[in-house]
Amino acid sequence: MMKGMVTVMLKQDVLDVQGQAIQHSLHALGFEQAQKVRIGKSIEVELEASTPEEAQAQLKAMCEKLLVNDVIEDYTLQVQEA
Amino acid sequence: MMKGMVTVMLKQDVLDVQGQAIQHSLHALGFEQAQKVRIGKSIEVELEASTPEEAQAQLKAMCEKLLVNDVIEDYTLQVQEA
Amino acid sequence: MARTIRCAVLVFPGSNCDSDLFKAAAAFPEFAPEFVWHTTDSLDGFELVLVPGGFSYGDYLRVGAVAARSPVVRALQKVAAEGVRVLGICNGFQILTEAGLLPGTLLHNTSLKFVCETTPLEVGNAQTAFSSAYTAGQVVQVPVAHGEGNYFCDPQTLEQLEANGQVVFRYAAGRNPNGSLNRIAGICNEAGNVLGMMPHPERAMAPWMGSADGHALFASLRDALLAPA
Amino acid sequence: MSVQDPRVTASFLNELLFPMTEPTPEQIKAEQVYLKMGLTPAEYEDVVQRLGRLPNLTETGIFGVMWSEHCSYKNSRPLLGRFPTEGPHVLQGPGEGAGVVDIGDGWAVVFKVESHNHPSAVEPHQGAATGVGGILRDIFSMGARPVAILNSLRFGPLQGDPRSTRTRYLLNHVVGGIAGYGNCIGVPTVGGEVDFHPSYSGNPLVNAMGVGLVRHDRIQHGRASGVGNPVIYVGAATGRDGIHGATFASEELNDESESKRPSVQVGDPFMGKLLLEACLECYETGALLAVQDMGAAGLTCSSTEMGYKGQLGMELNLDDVPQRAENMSTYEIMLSESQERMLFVAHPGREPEVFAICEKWGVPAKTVGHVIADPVLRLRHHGEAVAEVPLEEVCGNTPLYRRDSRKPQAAEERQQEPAVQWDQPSELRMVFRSLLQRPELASKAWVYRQYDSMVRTCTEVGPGSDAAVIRVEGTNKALAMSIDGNSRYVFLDPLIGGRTAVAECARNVVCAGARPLALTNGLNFGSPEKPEIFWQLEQAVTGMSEACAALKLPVTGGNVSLYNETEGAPILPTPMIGVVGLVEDLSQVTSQFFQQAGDTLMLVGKTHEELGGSAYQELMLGRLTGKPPELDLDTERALQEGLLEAIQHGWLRSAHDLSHGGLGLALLTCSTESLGVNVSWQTALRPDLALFSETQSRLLLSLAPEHLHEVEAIFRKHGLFCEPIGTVAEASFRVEVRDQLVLDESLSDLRRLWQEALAEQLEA
Ligand SMILES: Nc1ncnc2c1ncn2[C@@H]1O[C@H](COP(=O)(O)OP(=O)(O)O)[C@@H](O)[C@H]1O
Ligand SMILES: [Mg+2]
Repeated sequence: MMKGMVTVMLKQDVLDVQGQAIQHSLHALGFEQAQKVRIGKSIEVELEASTPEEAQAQLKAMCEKLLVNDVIEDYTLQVQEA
Repeated sequence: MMKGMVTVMLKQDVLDVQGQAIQHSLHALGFEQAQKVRIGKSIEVELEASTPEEAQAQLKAMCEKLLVNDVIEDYTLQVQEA
Repeated sequence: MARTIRCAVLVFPGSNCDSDLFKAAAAFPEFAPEFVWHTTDSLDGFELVLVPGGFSYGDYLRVGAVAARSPVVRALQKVAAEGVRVLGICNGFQILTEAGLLPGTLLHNTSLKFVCETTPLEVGNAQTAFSSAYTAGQVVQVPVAHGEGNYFCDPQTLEQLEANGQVVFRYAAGRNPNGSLNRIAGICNEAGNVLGMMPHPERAMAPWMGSADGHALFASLRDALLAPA
Repeated sequence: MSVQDPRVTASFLNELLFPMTEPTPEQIKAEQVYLKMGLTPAEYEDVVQRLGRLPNLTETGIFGVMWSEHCSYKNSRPLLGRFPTEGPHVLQGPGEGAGVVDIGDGWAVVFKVESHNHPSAVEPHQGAATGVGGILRDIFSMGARPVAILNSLRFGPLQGDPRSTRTRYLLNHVVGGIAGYGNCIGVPTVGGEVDFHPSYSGNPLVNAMGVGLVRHDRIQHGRASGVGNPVIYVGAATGRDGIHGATFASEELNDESESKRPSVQVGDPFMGKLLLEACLECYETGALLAVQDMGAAGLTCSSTEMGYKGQLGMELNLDDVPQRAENMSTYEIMLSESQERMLFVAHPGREPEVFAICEKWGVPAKTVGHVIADPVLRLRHHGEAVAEVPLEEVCGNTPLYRRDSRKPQAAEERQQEPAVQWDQPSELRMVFRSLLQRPELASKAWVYRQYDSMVRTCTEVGPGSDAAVIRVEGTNKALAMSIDGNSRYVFLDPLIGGRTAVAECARNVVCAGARPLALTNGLNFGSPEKPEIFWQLEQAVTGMSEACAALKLPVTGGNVSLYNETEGAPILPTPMIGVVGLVEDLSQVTSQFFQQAGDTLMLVGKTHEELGGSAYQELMLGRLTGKPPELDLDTERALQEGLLEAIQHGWLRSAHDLSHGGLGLALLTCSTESLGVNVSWQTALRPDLALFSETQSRLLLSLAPEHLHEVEAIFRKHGLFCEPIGTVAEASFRVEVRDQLVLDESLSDLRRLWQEALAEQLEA
């Protein structure tokens, strides 16, 4: 069994409304040091795969088919044995 | 400048409605090997801090005050130099 | 009586404006609406496809994302390419963008809150199959009800949309409920056969609803579909 | 739906922190484990007596939750018996998921109020969302399609209280939770109320009301029938929601144990929508004999009540229950409060029809047991018999407490104190401006804009008017509905306050052009073990009952939430009243909003100096004293009859009942962007007191001038005083009282202040 973690973030030039709002609230709470906040998704998938490479390939396919909208989002992948 | 990444996931026993639904969709799309899917948030924060330890401490405070709803969520932190 | 127009009202698990859209179409004797379930894999024979609002598949992951990958949307992509008229409202609009039938995407409202209220819209282009019964610049009252209606696209796309007259509806100045670029409320594709809009014309069909201004949209479609080719 | 009494709840079994292995029956007794399950030592002894043996953990849990106030009404039952429950249109009174009332044409309306106070205090978004999900399941468990949601909310002050930061968070997330669930499931949220008072600071109230429509021949019941018939579980898999997993080590709840808190129940509106559609489709087949939702106490409550109501029993095999979490114990499966679940009893052999429909909608469904002749609930798990309880003892012959009731000295003293202890302020306009920005009086648009109030396209009058109006498709009729309850009056005099709450809510519904049909209510009070609180409850219920009898309003359902206290300090006694009425002809639908400049403004009812519990008093004194406004039930009935008559003649353009804030506020809230008022009112009262008096049984009407005499004649015939006080005027807001110009304002300025006040105080 493998465990994959997909981190999906909005592309740099896409307005991140949630991130902005959180940054605002952080400042209001006195966390002035928070310079830039961006909010994305973490998607954890447990996979049946025999090798990390296989899991990686499967995950990539899932991202392309469903998990990520490449018009507005970028993603990174991590796989580990579970 | 430091970059912190907070990963927020629902606690184990809390129903993850999104994860469940997405697992279903993955199966429908032919990804039968996806065993368990959980969806959380990734929050990236750029911070003014001189050491990773300082950044870590600040982030932790932000999580406790705002970023995480500890009634239903757990989180992990990572800090790196940006 | 004139011939009737076969139109499909798509139903996804979680659609909740399907009946409303059906009723709006059925208010015209010329439309013969039928519900079409998400697992159906052909839309051949329909002249108009209506994609309703709601929360298809819970709108989990991204709004409209899962619906856009369903069998019926694959069929929709096929008939849309053949020129069949497609109207997506609210979640329907979100599905059309996820399916690549319309450019751009719909982000969270800048308020980060759901907003439901009757909103003034300007008709940006009254020469489409969806808007010919309006006049350009006319202000009409149509309700919005969404949490993610903030239209976003890259600058080139935006330029093209504007240059081609693809912005069919725009929120009136000062009344942008969600932060959409250029106050965009509804756009069509380049070919002009696919329209997506966040406001709900099916909720503005009679004075008792608060507005009857949505009626003209369906009347436009009827006229376009019955016009001699 | 969830259990409310914070000491006696399934949710509170959260606090139940067992060691790794289950305690034995002997340990349960010796270590008083039952205390954590809500049973008192006396109740536990009673259980032992009735069983003739020591109960095991699961059995103790079943008794604990079924003998809670929420399920057994052990404290309130003697009082609830006072409510009139019968009427010519009532098809189903209290006792099932929700009441059912005939509206003609083969249709019936189903409605009920439910509270979710405690879960909302812990996790406001999920607490409120699951409250909405729960009340909707109550509605569709009766066979009805839900057509509307209303909500009634109470919070502490948004500013200036030590808990204000938390309160703003709560309000934001409660509203977000209601919106998140209602909008997604596709049922419009059409009305409600939000009120603020320091007593709710640590104990917010979140009550939701559901309304549905059903054809007579599709009404469902929760009565099991037919020995051997299959019991089918339908809906989301069972997890440890609302229970503390037995895997946690024994430990008290404190800050350090935060991460080990119980798993909060999470609502899944998407599954809720699928479950709703699947259930409605199953009802169409006629394959079902009984239906009950799994709300508070989940599988325990639904299975025992269905069996008991059918005078039969049930055997369940828990291995067949769909489960989300691993290694769930019998206790956990039985007490889980996982959401979006229903229990059916089907005709034998017709299970495949049910399964096919559920599969189409993607809803799990499985046979988990069968109906048995023995009047018991029998449980099997891992192939063994693990629990058996007699249903008569669990559901029928439950404990009953007759609590002491005593009027507290403080209440007496408060009533003796004069209500008005200030002179007329020199600038009434400043007073008016302050009043209309108080959160309890400010526009609630910030709240209801977040609710989809239009989905289903049947909403003729949405939030913002006295009552919402929903069309009944396929007929020429509509339903008017309102939820209301002024707890300040109840606090000052619970008898009068109880009466007034019923009268006002019914009046709201009549203002929309409807004849009130029936009533539901949520009783939110402090601890009934305190005589002064029980006195409030008893008096309020008495007052409500009197009003129901006088207005011919049967009570078809409701909810009781007790122990609403923070550190011993109770909330204001808060009965929330829900009334549904029938508009016989769509042409009679009326709202509170002015329609045309030049129309005559008419004030119906005499105004007295009645400022006890008023918004004006609270502004000036900062507390509540004196007697609340009187309520004469004969006058009230006459008023409502006269109003309905005038509306049915088609003579009124708008109608609004005068409530919190008196005439002054009513003039503003009936105004529109372009239409204000020009008032000149002759009264013997001091102008400020006249303008803000909260005398009951009054209306503000607008009508075309040519109908003035006809309308006056109607109200005179009913023995009521009425007087023209001015006209609807374009863009202005001008008020003279006793020839003294007290307000001369820009309408748009006033409306802006009123509309933005809530957002400003929330987002500050
Ligand atoms: N929580 C809420 N949800 C929906 N509508 C609300 C809510 N609170 C208030 N409203 C709407 O705002 C209007 C004014 O409410 P309220 O101040 O209680 O008026 P009144 O005193 O006239 O009964 C009503 O139409 C009511 O339905
Ligand atoms: Mg009212």
